[in-house]
Formats: sequence, C-alpha cells, structure tokens
Amino acid sequence: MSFISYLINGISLGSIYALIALGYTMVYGIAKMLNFAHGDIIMIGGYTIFVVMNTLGMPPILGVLVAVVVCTILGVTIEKIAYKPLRQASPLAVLITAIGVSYLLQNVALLIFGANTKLFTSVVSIPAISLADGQINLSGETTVTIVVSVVIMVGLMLFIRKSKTGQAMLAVSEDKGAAELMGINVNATIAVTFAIGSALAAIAGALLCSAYPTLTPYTGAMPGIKAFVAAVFGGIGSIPGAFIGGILLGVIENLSKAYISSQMADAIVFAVLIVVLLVKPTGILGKKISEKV
Amino acid sequence: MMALLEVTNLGISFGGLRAVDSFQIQIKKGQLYGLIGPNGAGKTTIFNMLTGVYKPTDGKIVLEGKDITGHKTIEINHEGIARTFQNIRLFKELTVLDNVKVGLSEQFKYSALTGILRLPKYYKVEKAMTERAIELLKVFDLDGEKDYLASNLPYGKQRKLEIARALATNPKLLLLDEPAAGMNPNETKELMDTIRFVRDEFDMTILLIEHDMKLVSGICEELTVLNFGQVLAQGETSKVLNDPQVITAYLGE
Amino acid sequence: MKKAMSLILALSMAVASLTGCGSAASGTAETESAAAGTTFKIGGIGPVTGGAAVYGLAVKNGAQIAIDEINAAGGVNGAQLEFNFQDDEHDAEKSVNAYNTLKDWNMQALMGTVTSTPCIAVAEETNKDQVFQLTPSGSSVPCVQYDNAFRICFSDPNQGLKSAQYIGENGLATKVAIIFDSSDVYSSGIKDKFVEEAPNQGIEVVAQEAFTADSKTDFTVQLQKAKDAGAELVFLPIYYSEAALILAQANTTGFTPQFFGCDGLDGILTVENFDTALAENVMLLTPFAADAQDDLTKKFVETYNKNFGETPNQFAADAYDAIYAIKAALEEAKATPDMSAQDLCPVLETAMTKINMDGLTGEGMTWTADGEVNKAPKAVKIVKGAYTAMD
Amino acid sequence: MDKLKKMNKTTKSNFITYAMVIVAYIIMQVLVSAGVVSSLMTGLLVPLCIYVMMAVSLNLTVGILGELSLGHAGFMCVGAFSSAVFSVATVDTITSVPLRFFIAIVIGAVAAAVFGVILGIPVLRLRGDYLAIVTLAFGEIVKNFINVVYLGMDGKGFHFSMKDTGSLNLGEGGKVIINGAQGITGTPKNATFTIGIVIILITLFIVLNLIHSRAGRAIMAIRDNRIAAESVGINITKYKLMAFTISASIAGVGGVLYAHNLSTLTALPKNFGYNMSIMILVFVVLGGIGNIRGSIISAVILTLLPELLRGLNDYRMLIYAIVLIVMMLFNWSPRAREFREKYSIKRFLNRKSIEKEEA
Repeated sequence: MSFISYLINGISLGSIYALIALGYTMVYGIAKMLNFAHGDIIMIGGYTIFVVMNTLGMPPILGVLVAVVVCTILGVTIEKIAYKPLRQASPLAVLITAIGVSYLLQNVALLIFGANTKLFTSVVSIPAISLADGQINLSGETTVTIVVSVVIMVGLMLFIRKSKTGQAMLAVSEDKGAAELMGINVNATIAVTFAIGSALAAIAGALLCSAYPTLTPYTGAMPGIKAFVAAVFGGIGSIPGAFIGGILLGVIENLSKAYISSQMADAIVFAVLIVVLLVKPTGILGKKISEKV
Repeated sequence: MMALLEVTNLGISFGGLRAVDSFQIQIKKGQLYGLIGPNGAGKTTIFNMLTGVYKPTDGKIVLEGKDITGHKTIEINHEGIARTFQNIRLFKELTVLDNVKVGLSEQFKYSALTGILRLPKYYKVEKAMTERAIELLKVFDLDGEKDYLASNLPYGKQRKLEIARALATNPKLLLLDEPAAGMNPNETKELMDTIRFVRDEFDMTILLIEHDMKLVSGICEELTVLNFGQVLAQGETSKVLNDPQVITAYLGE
Repeated sequence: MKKAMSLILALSMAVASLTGCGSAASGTAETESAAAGTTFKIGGIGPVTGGAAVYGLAVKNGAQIAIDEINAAGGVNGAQLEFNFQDDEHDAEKSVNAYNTLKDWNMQALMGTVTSTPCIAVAEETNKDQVFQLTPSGSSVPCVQYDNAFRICFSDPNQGLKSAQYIGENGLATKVAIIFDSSDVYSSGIKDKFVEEAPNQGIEVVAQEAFTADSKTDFTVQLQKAKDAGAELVFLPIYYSEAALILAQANTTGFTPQFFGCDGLDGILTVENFDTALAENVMLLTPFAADAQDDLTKKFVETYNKNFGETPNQFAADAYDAIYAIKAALEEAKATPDMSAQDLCPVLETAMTKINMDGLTGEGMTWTADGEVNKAPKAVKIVKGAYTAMD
Repeated sequence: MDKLKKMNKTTKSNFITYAMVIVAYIIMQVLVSAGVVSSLMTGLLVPLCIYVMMAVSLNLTVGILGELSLGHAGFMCVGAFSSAVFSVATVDTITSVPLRFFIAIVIGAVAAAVFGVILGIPVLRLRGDYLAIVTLAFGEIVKNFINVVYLGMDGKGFHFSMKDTGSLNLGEGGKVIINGAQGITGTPKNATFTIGIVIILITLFIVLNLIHSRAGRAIMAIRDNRIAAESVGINITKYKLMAFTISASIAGVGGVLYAHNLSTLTALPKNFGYNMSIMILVFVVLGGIGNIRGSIISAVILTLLPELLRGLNDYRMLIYAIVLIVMMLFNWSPRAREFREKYSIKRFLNRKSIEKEEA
C-alpha cells in the first residue's frame, strides 16, 4: 500500500516538474536557449497570486489570471531587453545573461517581499480523493496539477501542429534563416514563444505553490533546475518528452527516497539521468541528431 | 597490377531506403578517377562509406590488398585514405598553417607532455612540421596567407586548403568531393592544373566527385556514373560520356 | 606595440583602482579614527541575500533594535555604539571577506556570524587577529572553539541531548522518527547527538529520514516512512520554513504524530498566512517565544513589528541579546571606546564569564570560559496558535 | 622592445599574459608590504588566485575543447575534500608545512583528474547541452555524496560510514575527519598569495603550452569540426579526454587552495553546487570564450565587484545582477560591438598613426 502512495506522491511531484519543464522545453525548442530565469518567473507568478489573494483579498481565479498577465508581460519584456540583442551571439552568452536575469528577479523579490517565508493559500478548492479506506490520499492539488499538465501538453501539441503561429514556431525551431526567407517574422515568433512559456510559468507557479505552499524569493530556483533536468531527461525540445521526463523524475526521486536512501535521493536522480543519457544520448523522446556529412 | 582500391558489391540502406546498391569500382595506383551522377545518386554516400563515416550494409572495400570494410574513420585515414568535403569543413578558428599542421599530426609526433614542457624535441619536430606545412601550402599558393584564420580565406582558397590538409596526412588515395563547386571558370582551370600537379608530384591516386563536366572530361582518365544508387556506366572517360544511357540520365526525363 | 601600450594602460588603471580602494578604505578609516575614541564599533556578519537571508536579516534587525535602544539610553560607558552589518551569503569565503571589510572599518567587537559554517571560518580569523566574537546563532561546536569566541544560542549537541532527555524524562514517546536536513550543519549536528543519546533515554529511533537543500519541497515520502515505522513522535531538528511544509503535508496525508522541534522551529507561528491550526500540539524546546508575556519580550516584539513589519523569530532575539551581552561585557570590563580590538579582546573574554544577564532568550544567562551559555531551555507547546509553557 | 616586435604573435601574447600576472603580483606585494592595502583586499588575494585558476581551467574545456561543462565545481569539490582529508590526517605526522601542502596539492590534482577520466570516458561522446546537463548532474552527485560521508581515523587507519559518527567505531584517540554535512574543520591555512600566483603561472604554462602544441591543435581542430578532425586521423576520444582531464585536474588544485584558505570546508550549494560552476562559467564567457587572458581579467573583476559593492548594502546583489546583464549585452550584442568598434581607443590611436604617416 505504501508503495502506491509513494508512487502517487511521486507522480504529483513529477507533474509539477512536468508543468515547469513544458515551459522550459518550449523556449528551448524554438529559441534554442536555456532560459535559466524560467524558475524565477514561476516565483514571481507565485508572489503575484499571493498579493492578489491575500493582500487584496481577491478570489483565486483572479489571482491566477493576474499572474498569467504579469508573467507574460515580464517574460516578453525580458526577452526583448536581455535576450533579443544577443540573438546572433554565442548561445553561451545568452545562457549567462539568463542567469543574470535570474539573479535580478530573485533580488528584486527579496527587496520587495523580504526573505521571510510566506505561506501560500492553495488556489485549488477541490477536495482530496481518498482511496482504499483512506490509506491512499490523492490531494486536490495533485489531481488538478496532473489534469492541467496533460491539458497543457495536449493543447501545446495541437497549437503547434494546427495553428499558423505554431507552424511558424516549428519552422523557426528547424531553421531560423530559412524561416525568415519564408516570410516568417522570427522575432515575433520568438516573442510569442516567450509569452506562452511565461504564461505557463505563472500557472506552474500557482500549482507549485498550492501543492508545496511555501513562498520565498528562491522558491523557483531549485524546481526550475529540476524541471530543466526533466526536460533533458525526456529529450529537450520535445513536448511529450518534457511531460514524461517530469513525471519520471518525480517518481524516481520519491521512490529512491523511499527505498534506497533519503539522503542520497538527489545523487540517485542525477545518476539515473546520466545513465539514461548514456544509453539514449538525446533523452527519452529526443530526436536523434545526425550531422550531414 | 593489383588495384589500389577495390570495392565490390558495396551497398547501404537507411531504414527501408536503399541508398547505394551493388556498387563496385577498381582504381589503379596513380589514376585520376571521376565519380559522377545526378544529385542524390549516392556519390557522397559512397565517399562516406569509403572513409568509415557510414558502415556499409554489405560489400567489401579493399585498399592495397587490405580489407578495411567497416573500419573507423581514423583507422581508414591511417590506412591511407584522405578526403575533402562537399560542404567545406575547415578548422575555422585555426590559422591556415595550423589547419595543415593538424593534418600532419600523425607523421610528426611528440607527446603532449613534450609539448607542455617544451622539451628540445618539441622545437625540432615543430620546425620540421612547419617546413613541411609551408611546402604543402606553396603547392596551393596559400603560403602567403599562412597566418590568416581559415574562415577568413575566400571560398576558392578554402577548397584548396582542404585539399592541402588532406594531402598532409600523406594518403595513398585522395577523395575530393566536388572540389570545383562554387568556383568561377578561371579558378576551376587553375584547380585542374593543381589536381594534375598533385597527382604527378605526390604520385597520388585521386577519386573525385564533380558536376563540372569540363573538369571531369579534362582531367579524369576513367569515370563511374551513378544513378539512383546504382552504377550506370563505368570505363574510360570519353566512352562513358558518350554512352547514350548516361546522356539520358543527365539530360533526359 | 600598441597592444602592449593599451595593456600597460589597463594594468595601471586596474592598479590605481585597487590601491584607490585600499587607500580609500584606510582614508575613511583615518577620518573616522579622528572621531574614534568616542564610539564603540560593533560589526555584524550574516546572510542578507541568498537562501539563508531570512536568518541574517532577522539578526541584523534584532541587533539594530538593541543598538538603537542602548544609544537612546546614553550608550555604553558614556559612548555610543556604531553598528555595521555585512552580508556573507551564507558562504565561508564571503564571510571572511565580510570580516575583512569590518576590519577595515576598525571594528572593535564582532556580533556574528549568523550561520555555523561561515562562523567557523571567521572564528579562525578573529582568533588570529584577537578580536572578540559573540555569535548569536552559530551553534555548531567549533564555532566557539577559541577563547575569544562566545555564543548566545545552545550548541547543536546540547540541543540534541536536551531534546532526547526531555522526551525520555517526560515519557512522550518511545518510538521516534527524525526528519532532518542532511545538507545542513545545524540540523545534522542536533540529529547526530539525539541519535546517540536516544538509547540512554529508552527511545527507539525508528526512522532517520533526510532531505537536502536541493530537494525540500516534497516531504510525503519521509512522512510516510515515519508513519509506516510506527513513530509516535516525529523529531524535527530543522528550521521553521521547512517545518511549515512538513506540517501541511502531514495534515493532508492524515498523519498525526506528536511533533517535537528545537529552537529552529520557533517562528513557525509567524509565517505569513500560516494556518496555526496545523501546528496545534507541536512541542518545541526554545529559549525564546515571541508571544511570551514578559515586558521585555512584549516591548521587543512591538518595536520589531513597528520597524520591520514582521514578528521577530529566534534569530532576532538571539541578536538582541548578543548586543546586550556585549554591552554588559563592555561595562563589566570598564572598556573605553579608544581601546583597540586587540586591547578589548582579553578584557571582554574575562568579562563575559562574569556577567549575568536577563535577556529575551533566558534569565540569568552566564557564560563559561569555553564560550557556552548557561540558560534554561523552555519547553513550549503550541495550543490554539500560541505557545504555552510546558513545565 | 625590438625583441618584442620580432617575437611571433602567439609567443608575444603568451608573454603578455605571464607578464600581467607577474606584474600584478609584484605590485600587490609592494603595496601590501607598504601597508596601503585594505584587509579586505589582502583577504581576497588567495580567492582571486583560486577563481583565476578555475576560470582558466574551465576555459580549457569550454573555449579550447568547445564543450559546455556545468559541473566544474564538482572537480573543485573533489580536489578540496581529498586534499583536506590528507592535510587534516597528517597535520600531526608531517610537520613540514611546504612538504605537506605540496603533497596535498598533488593529491587534489590527481583525485580530480581521476574523476575527470571516470566521468570523461562515458560522457564525452554526448554533445552540447546534453554534456552540460550530465556534468551538472556529476557536480550535484559529488556534493550530495560528500554531505553523507563520515570519515574517521584512529591508530588502525581510516574508518568510513554513511550513517553517523557513532557508526565509525573509532578507537582510542581517533578523530573524525569528515563529519557528514558538517564537513571538515581545522584544515591548516596553508594557501598564500605567493603559492597561488606560482600555481597560476604553472597553470598558464601548462594550458598555454598545451594550446600551442600538437595536442592543442588537435583539441581545437575537434572543437572546430569533429568530422573533419576524424577524417585527418585525429583520435577524438583521446584528445577530448586529455583536455577534460587536465581541466579537471587544475580545478582540483583550485579546490586544494580553497580548502586550505578557510578553516572549514562544507559542500554547500553556494560553494560547490551548480551556482559555483555557473559563476565560473560567467568568468569564462565574459572574458571571451577561448581567451585565456580574458578569463583571468574577468575572474578578477567579477570576484572584486560584489566586494566593492558592499557599500550598497541590501542593493548589492541586485546591482551585481544588473551589471552582469549589462556587461553581457555590451560584450556580445552586435549593436554594442559596432558602437565599440566605432569609438574604441585602439581605432582612435590607429587613425592617429595613419594620419601621421600620411603627413
């Protein structure tokens, strides 16, 4: 019985990772950059909801909506100011700039909200589902997170396959130069990607903070890194890959805590990652890169 | 006389696609051999199999009596096949001189430790290496640009540098993948002279892929024509080029 | 040639800026030392940015209140106190940098550092330079290994020992699970001693479950394992932010053991928006309780709230006491502000062992020569969102 | 000066790099002995040496080998802990400080190199971001592992446990060396500025000579075009591993200095986590990928920057973040590059000399 509850908790943690990883992987796939500040946008989303709900006393749904708007604007602004000028530069330069942005967001939050932990009021009001005579508990947050992750994953896939913007994104991700020749506005497409990625970050922030209800300026940092790992795990750039990678990461983390060593759980997760990449060098669902000679 | 390169029944499939099928060729030492065919006929794929980039699904590649089928690229280079690339692959951030010196690495050896500690051997070998590299660059009239970064050379010279680099590995067989691509008629003519010179001066055997018919008919002694992964015609240049089948393949449809 | 020139230019500029900062520092020091002899310069070190910022900021704020109070009341031995708090980002190396910055400022005594690892590194320096050091919250053993270093808080092993004793003597439980932070010095220090002492108290440690600074969001596994092991009590030698999460998650999984914590747990009731019902019946051994009804605590909490908009935690209280302890020691030693740090150090060392102080974190606090404090830990239980004394 | 002119370009450039370090050393020594340097600056001298080494070492991986590593702090951690264990264990038996520290440095270098090989063999065939993530994973594993290790020593030798100090079963007079998350305390403070500078010079000697040798050319050839390098007979695995191992080993020595500069050594996210790896990467990228001298300069500037910003109090890290972003944009954005070309001092000087010649 406890195995099942470990598993469920793992899935619940994993679905949060998956949700964050979706944003990561999408930006990576299209803009070909590791947006290290993604985790911190999540944190900003969390604080926005906190302010709207607790300070202003508005309903949760409004909080999430405001957070989506704030994060979208923030993401697009960051892209425009910090990343766009570096489009032709080395990818490493963009990576470092993203790290700078991450520090910036953390320190701004630190100055505005202080270092003290704030307890987040869940935006989810669905009651927990109790199975097997209360031995297994599926919290409302878990249910919502899993459902939302799946919906977003499917939504994103449909959006990219069916919509014109989505097709443009696909073209940009394949070959920026060619896409430009085809009359696609590359800059606008990347901006839209950031907008979507940041909006997803806001939703991820809402659910992350609902499931694990503490909020500090550093809340987003570690889940951000973990989600990045999850995205690579599943094959970075691949949307279903990010989902699967996230879920697997959560499950592996919790099962190794449960059955091997709670102290070594981080090491085990990372060791599994290394092994997976050695066997499948581009992740579980990653495309095989073959260089044309 | 035994052929330098003897390929029999060579074939490769990617997934379900048969890219090259029962390809065979014999190249004698000192020959200037051409491999032609329409785009997508599988010419570069054959080069890739010959140099170990792809593993052939079946067939046999024998160089000077030694079976090298399925060997790794490095081993094949050490056995004596060097190549150039259709899309130029120079070491862009290295100087022209260093590009050639990388090619010379296997002939002028000293350990990494000797290099770090700057032992007398380092200076001796480096000096010999530089001299040899400059000799090679002179052949291609590149010695004046030896300190330029490879990426700063004009296109035609980049192609030449690639040949010089390949030659530096002291191969028995040189594979040139569209050496004249992107060159103007003057440059092409010059290139033809250089290729002939290389063959005579270095006693080299050369197999080249080319679309420029002037170049092919001008310097190749024998030709193989490839179409849809299969040999269409093979033999002396003038005969092959007059083969009606070849003409259809090129001009027809 | 041109390149060489521009390089020399750049180099000389760099050098100029370096000596510039050097001489600027000594310059300000000089102008201030003209005024020196009139104030005591107290330095403080702790993390005010980074993941541990919450503790450093609390100390900074708590100390500032004490400084302001003392100055308003006429200072120490007729001299005002000057306070300079430097960030160390909870990193040993940065902490030494912070210490050196304070040294350049001509600090006379150090109140710090806040966290243990940096504290050990700085103690090495203060011992070398012979600067008096009083750490409010550096609880690991080697923090006060030198004669010149003292602390306000209990040492980690001491807390582990006291906790095990308290649980054993009061027969709270025989089967105990521990959830601790294996990447944290404080947490693993308490846990180690607790585990060592447990058998002597008839306690069986049925589960030792760890988390790390890198994975502290999901505690369900640790809780589940504690539950499966049949733990009647879960010992939480951790800080309150993680504890708040653990309590929330225990609640959703329906696991209701007795929770027992140390001083790090203090502050849990003041987490903004925390549902205090979750902490009902949690016990903790702490020398400070923000809602204690004595005048000193009430006044401190009120001032803190007014100045910083928050309720102070353990760290703030420790810092407040630390400043008053330094004041007491300065008075005991009859120190004058014109004494150098090196002159002050030996006299303060002696004075520390003589003073007897009533503070926020204990009454009649005294110090031993090895730097440890004597005060009584209070066991409190959270009832209806408030601390209630246990004994 | 004439001689300088005659030297070939690379020799000259190397000469400038060495000269820069030596001149900086002499100037600092003079200033320190003249007593005009602040305590903060004096205290920063050894850390500066450490970060310079780390930046040079990572530049070998990122700039010369062309592979992104996010786990460099892991190698530093290995070097730091292995050497600190040695020093703490032998602090009473080997009384000669220079000898003990020398052995400690060798141990740190070798231990990190061994990890470099162990990690390098399987993972160097991965490319780009995948290699980056694996190295990041490696760094995190090392950090996590160190935090659960308990190592003690008594008359019978070393005792190892992953549970707690009690289970070490130490005999009479035994001492705990690594105490789990509490790490190692009491490492002798042997690292000095002079030793740091000497090691930097040795590092530069190794790295610069390597770059300008047969092996270095091969490594850079692999970076520029792996397929072409293979086609001219370069052994990819061998040279990649060589660069990676040397880089790891230098990072290990950086770790040795780190451990012997502070009396306490713990593996926290701040000092040995990915944050540290990334900070070193920042030095490398800002200084110019593949530019060794640039790495040195940017490591110095970026280490000093947060310290010089101390006056800003709470706004310090915020300003640091902004400065970092602005510097990246200034260094890398095409528009900023154009701007700099237009108004650079060099061009200004050039124009003058041209004008002079014309006149």
